[in-house]
Amino acid sequence: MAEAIAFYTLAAFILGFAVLVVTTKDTVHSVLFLVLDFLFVAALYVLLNAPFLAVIQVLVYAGGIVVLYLFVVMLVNLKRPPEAHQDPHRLSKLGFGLAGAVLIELGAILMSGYLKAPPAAAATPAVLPVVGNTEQVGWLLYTRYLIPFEIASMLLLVAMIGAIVLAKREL
Amino acid sequence: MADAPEHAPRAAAPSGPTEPAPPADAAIPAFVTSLQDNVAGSVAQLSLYLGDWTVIVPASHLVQAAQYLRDAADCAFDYLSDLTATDWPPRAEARFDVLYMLYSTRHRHRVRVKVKVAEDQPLASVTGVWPAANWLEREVFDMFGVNFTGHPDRRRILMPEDWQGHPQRKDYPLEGPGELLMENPIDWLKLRQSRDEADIE
Amino acid sequence: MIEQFVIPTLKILIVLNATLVGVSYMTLLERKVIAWAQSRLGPMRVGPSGVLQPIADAVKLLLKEDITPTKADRWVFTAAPVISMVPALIVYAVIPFGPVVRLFGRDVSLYITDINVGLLYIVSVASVGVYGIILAGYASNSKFPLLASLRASAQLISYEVAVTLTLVSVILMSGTLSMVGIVNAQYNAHVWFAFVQPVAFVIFFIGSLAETNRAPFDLPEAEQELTGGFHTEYSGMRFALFFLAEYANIIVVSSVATTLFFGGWLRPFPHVAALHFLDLIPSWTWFLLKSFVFLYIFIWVRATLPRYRYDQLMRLGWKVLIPLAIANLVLTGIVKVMLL
Amino acid sequence: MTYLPPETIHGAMFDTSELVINMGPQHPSTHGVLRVVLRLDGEKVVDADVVIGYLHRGIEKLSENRNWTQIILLTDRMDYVAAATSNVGYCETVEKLLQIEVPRRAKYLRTVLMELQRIASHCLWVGTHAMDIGAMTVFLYAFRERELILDLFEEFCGARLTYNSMRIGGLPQDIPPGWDKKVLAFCDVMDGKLDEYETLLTHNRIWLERTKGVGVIHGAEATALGLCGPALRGSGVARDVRKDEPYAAYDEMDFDVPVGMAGDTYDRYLVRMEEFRQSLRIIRQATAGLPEGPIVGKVPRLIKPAAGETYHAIESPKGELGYFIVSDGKSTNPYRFRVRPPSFCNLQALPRLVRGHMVADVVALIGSIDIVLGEVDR
Repeated sequence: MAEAIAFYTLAAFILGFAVLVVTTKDTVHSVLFLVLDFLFVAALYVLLNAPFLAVIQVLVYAGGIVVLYLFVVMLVNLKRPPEAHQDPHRLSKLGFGLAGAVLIELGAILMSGYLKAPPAAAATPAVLPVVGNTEQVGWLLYTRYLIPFEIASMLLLVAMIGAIVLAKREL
Repeated sequence: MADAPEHAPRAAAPSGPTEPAPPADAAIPAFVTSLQDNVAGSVAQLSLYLGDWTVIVPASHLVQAAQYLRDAADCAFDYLSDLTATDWPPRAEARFDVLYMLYSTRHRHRVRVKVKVAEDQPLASVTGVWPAANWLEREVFDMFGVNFTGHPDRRRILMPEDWQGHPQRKDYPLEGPGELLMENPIDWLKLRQSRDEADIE
Repeated sequence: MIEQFVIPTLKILIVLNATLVGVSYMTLLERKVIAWAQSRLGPMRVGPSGVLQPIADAVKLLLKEDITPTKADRWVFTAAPVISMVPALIVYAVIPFGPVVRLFGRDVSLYITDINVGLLYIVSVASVGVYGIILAGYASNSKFPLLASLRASAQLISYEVAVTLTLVSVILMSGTLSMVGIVNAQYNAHVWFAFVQPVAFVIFFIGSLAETNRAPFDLPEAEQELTGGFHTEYSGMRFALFFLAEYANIIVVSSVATTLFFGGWLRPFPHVAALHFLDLIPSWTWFLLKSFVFLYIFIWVRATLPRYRYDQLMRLGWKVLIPLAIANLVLTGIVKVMLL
Repeated sequence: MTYLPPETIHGAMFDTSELVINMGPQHPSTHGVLRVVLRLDGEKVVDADVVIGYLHRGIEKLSENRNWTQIILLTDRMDYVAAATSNVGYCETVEKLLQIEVPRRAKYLRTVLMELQRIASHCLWVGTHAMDIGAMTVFLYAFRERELILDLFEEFCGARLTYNSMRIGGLPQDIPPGWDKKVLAFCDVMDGKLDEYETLLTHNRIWLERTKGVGVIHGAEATALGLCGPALRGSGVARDVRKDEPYAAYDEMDFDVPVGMAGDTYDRYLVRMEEFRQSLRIIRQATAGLPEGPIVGKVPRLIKPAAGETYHAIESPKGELGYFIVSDGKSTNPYRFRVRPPSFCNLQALPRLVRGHMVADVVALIGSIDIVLGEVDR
């Protein structure tokens, strides 16, 4: 019972802040709401008995990535000349299309999850050779999800080099 | 300072500095003779007082003479110690003496170059010869209103940008722009504001 | 009931109050130590030898006018000091001041909680504290604070990388992320980690100087360059919050350094029987003593060294400390695998 | 989609605007009311404009309306951290105009006082310069020693900052008994303290990084820009008025003129640190060889120099301090009184020095050229 109350309160906050992120006019405020959103998501992880994920969520997203966002938002001059946004709705069709696609995709996943019996054995190995949240995450990352993990890290490396090449005017 | 209160002219203001010619037996230094020989007409007068040599150069020859004094091997005046002016109001045809104190870090000798200019007469800037002249000429412009031409950045330096008049002139009152400022600053500000508004209109 | 609610609440209250008092007295300590280093006396007027000075300061700051610049971003401007103060305080939840002791017939642990990701918790909470500085600079709508907050964010993010990498080396040594676990690991290893991880310790120390904006890395608040840094526009209690947050952070990093590298509450040579008489001193005293040494060094460094320039700071961080930390980490990993 | 050359893309994506910040006139490290308008690209200084005049009191104009003795008091207010030096410069110029001889004892004492003043001024410089770069302890150490000098001055003339300690033709009064012993004792103290400063700075890695290669200016350019004093000598130009055009008793003293090589902030620092030692050397010589005799020359009751003009320069702690004075021979005040302020001429080089450096270097460079705004603005 207590858990349910906590979950729904957190969920309400998460959704509320998410709405504020996209509706706030001031970009810096918007980024701040995003940070709050991340913090509440982290709280949700705690509720799920995954403290490691919660901490990483705060460390990486709230403490790392969004700081850089904020940095960029503060530095870039957001007061564009008026001709830059003559038609504020010019991309709205595309936006609605993409949102619809995501919605359908989510629905499909949820439906399939509900329709099929949960593949209990496949989702998590019945017994992991380690105990503890941190250890389990580590174990799974380096065994089952090794290839996606490495691909993700390669992707990040490529992105980093790309960013350096773009930002550095003369190498 | 057009609208400053009329200041009584100093009793018997001197019409110019004494510029005693060097005594006949004084050995004229090499840089003076060299300047005389190489830049024709650059030495209008020569003076020696208390061991300071002063060369009076016509305004038209100033930059040429300055260039020569800096570059010639026997002059090598590479250091402009000071640049200032003196105001002699009775001398209407050439009110200001502009003085250049030169020093040579190589030969360790000094000379003073003097140029006489009238109030609105343009005087070529020597910033091209000695960059050090930049601020010094700005100060002379600020304080005396000497009309330097070819200066890269001719603004007032010590006084505010919108200041009227040139404080170091002899006819500029010591108290500043009138007693109103001292006694009643607010009225003075109002007066100034109304004057500014009149200017805008 | 008592175990679940009363004791933790009591502990939180004690730690919170002790921290706030400690932080305010840290300011006095700093003023006194620097004064002595500079052949002065420091505060002498309020109370005997100035011991009541922090209280006088607090009263003064509370009574001061709280100014918000006209064109400031009002909400963010108000929130920024809070954002920097709160993380500095909640970090104390996982700092172990001592082991489990018997107190009034009960087993009481001398820490608020021991979560198994304690170290990561500290790092992540500290990383949120950066917002306080960035937002303060942004919300002031003034050029010097903005410049300072840009410096600060770049500096804190850069040095966080180096510091976190050294922490990983320690985790490799201890095999746990729990703060209590790390102390116990040092007990079992018969050695403080500072002696097996000297490189990590040095990098950690330099990094913490930078992360707490202390000399010689105090560029975000370099008053000679940026007037007051990110808190130029702040006054009264809001300014005091920044000030307190900075000192709270110094105490946190001192405690963390003690826990990770100097055996936390352990007395020197816990296995040497001849030194058993040292057990008479309570364990938390050892912890405080060790932390105090760090605090002193922080102040000492400030009194001695000039300040780095921005580009030099970045160069030191990215070209020296981070590669060193990575090399140290890899080396630690290799040694660990070889030995096992 | 049309092809855009890479420069255009960069321009569009990373278009950064320059930040204009106003350093001063209220800023902790502009040493007074200096205002520097900086155009910044990130932390890099693109251009700087120096705005002065906030402390302009019209000392030149005032002096043209005061009698010759009253002006000494005004010269105190120019370089107020080395007031005695300004006094001597003025008095010597008037003595030159009056063509009077100053007794040797007065000359020696002037030398001692001026060198003490140089040490006091350099103490203030090393303290504030180090403070600007973040080393706060040096500041208090240097002020501690400056205090000793102020005590010596207080004993000599009763004032601690604006001394009014010279008279035309000599000194207002002889030194109190035992004062010379105290000066020598101070020299011994100062020797050890200098090592203390140097321990904190000279070989400090951070200090070296902050000062080496910052604000490099080579000899020829420095000369052309009119830099003077230690700022010029740091660029390797051995120009010291004390050696080149000796005044007071400097022609009888044995001392060296330290010069730098690189012309950067560090060399200017080293030059001044060595000047401390040379000053101590001069003080020891002058105090030990202090001749007996009168302290004032034959000065007329009414000071009224013959008509004429002259320029006389001395080496103040900041550089060449020159006085150009015109007397009309009739009135009891100078017709024209002009000071060649070394700080003014040194400050002129600041925009040139800071261009291309970081914001943090601006304060280092302001400290490195050692200005006093009282003298810049007059």
